[in-house]
Amino acid sequence: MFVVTAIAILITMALALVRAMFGPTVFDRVLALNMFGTKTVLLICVVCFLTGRTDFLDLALLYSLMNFIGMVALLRFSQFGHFREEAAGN
Amino acid sequence: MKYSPILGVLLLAAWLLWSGHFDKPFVMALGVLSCAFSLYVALRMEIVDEEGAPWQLGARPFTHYAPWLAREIVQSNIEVTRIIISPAMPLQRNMVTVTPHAETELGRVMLANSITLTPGTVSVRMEGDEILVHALSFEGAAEDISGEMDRRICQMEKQP
Amino acid sequence: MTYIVIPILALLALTAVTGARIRDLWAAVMFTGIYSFLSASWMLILDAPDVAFTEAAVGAGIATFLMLGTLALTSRTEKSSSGIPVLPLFVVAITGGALIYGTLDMPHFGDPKAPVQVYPDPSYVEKSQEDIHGVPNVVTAVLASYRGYDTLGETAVVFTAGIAVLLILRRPRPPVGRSDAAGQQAEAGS
Amino acid sequence: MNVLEIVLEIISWVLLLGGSFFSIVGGIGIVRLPEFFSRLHGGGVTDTLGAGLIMAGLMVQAGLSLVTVKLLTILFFLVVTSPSSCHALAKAALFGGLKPELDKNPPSSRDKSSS
Repeated sequence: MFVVTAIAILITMALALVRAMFGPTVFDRVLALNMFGTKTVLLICVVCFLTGRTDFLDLALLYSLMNFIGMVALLRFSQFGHFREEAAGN
Repeated sequence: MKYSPILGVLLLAAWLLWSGHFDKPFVMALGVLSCAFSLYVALRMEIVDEEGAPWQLGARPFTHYAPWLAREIVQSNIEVTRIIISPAMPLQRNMVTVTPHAETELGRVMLANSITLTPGTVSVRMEGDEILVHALSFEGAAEDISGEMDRRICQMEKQP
Repeated sequence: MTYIVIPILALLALTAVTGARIRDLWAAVMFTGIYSFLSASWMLILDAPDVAFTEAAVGAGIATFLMLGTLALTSRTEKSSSGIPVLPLFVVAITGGALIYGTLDMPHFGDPKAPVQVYPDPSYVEKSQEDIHGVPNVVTAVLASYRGYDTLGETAVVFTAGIAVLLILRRPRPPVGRSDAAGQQAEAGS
Repeated sequence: MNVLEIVLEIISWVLLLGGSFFSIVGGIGIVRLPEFFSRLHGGGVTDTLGAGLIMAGLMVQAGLSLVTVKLLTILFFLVVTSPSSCHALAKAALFGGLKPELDKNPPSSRDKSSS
């Protein structure tokens, strides 16, 4: 049953990849990347249970946090052209 | 300053949970040290206040609000799923403005995040007293305008 | 397990080819991020959580931002090259051939006499708990204590590289007040 | 295997399959929906119910243990961070000059569409 779930997640990843390929705008691609990150977290959790090594769940937490930080930094960059919003604001 | 001990305890609990070492004094000392360092960095960044560690809300977000939100999420998920799967895709995209009545910034952010969390509605812009919401269908938009979510967050805020 | 491994590898190949062929550099950066996520999952399935950790932090995290920072200094689309690049193709072919020739000497996959199966001495696993008090992770014990000087050198190299990258990517802070215009001028000028 | 275990197994099956279903639906949505702002909603389906149901199924498998607490923490982080990044994405797109396509203006007069 874990295999079924893992394959479903992989199918979702493939669909996100399709969007990343055809996405007409930058934001479509970022959306696909964001979805990819979330799916990776889920995939790691499922694989942990599949192989019975639940210690690896720590990795999933790291990924979820990294995905979030990365996304915010990415969007700040796309919005302002660089990471230094403060320099432009003051 | 009363929020920093709470944050410290939470950090320590998280460290213990994720390391899984409860009996090695050397490793645990290192853990306490790293928690203290994180707390110091957080204090220097001046993010430890009623927003960073919202203690004043207590456990009410989890006991009173989250179950209701979860039910709402399931309902709107099924709605969006119906839209996506149906071959014709009956989209009724629209933009609505929602006015939150919550007093604190935290309450308004919670409202905006809850709106985004229920599929079918995404809060696009938040300025002053207004949240601009993009909705996939009129039903979803109507739910936000009706203000049930807003009412619940206000209620949660006001309780002592 | 096979049903998971094959799709992941297929997605990896697809991502790599698309990322290499796409002309929009922004999209290429997105694809490198996706590639890192996929390869991290793949390494986890190969039972290498430490490598997966590093891949997630370096590949998906830092590398993406460094590339985006570089994009801020250059243009957004790749310059189209004219003609077939003969010399690079030659160099790549030679290097690839040499690498393949090098693999001929390697032991067969799963060979019990291969160094991988023989050398990581069981005593590391057995004695690290007694030798180094309190460090519960064998990998940490090997890296930070048995091979402490080696790791120190590696860290110094990586640190130096990081400082160099930051020095190159740093932009002079624009004068206060007209920062936006100055930033655009800097971009137009570069 | 007693009755309780079988019931738990069935519950976890149903949760995992439901999560897989919603995850794929979100993937289909992200491909099928016509423009960027609608696609955000497709991503929302996978992030909320897809992730939530799969995690719930895993929690039922793990039973009452440290693993369940870890799964809960991961789910909590996902639920807290996903709307923030979704909102940041929508806001960046709006500021980036992407105009949302609207089908028709809603009947109520207090609404303000930006098109």
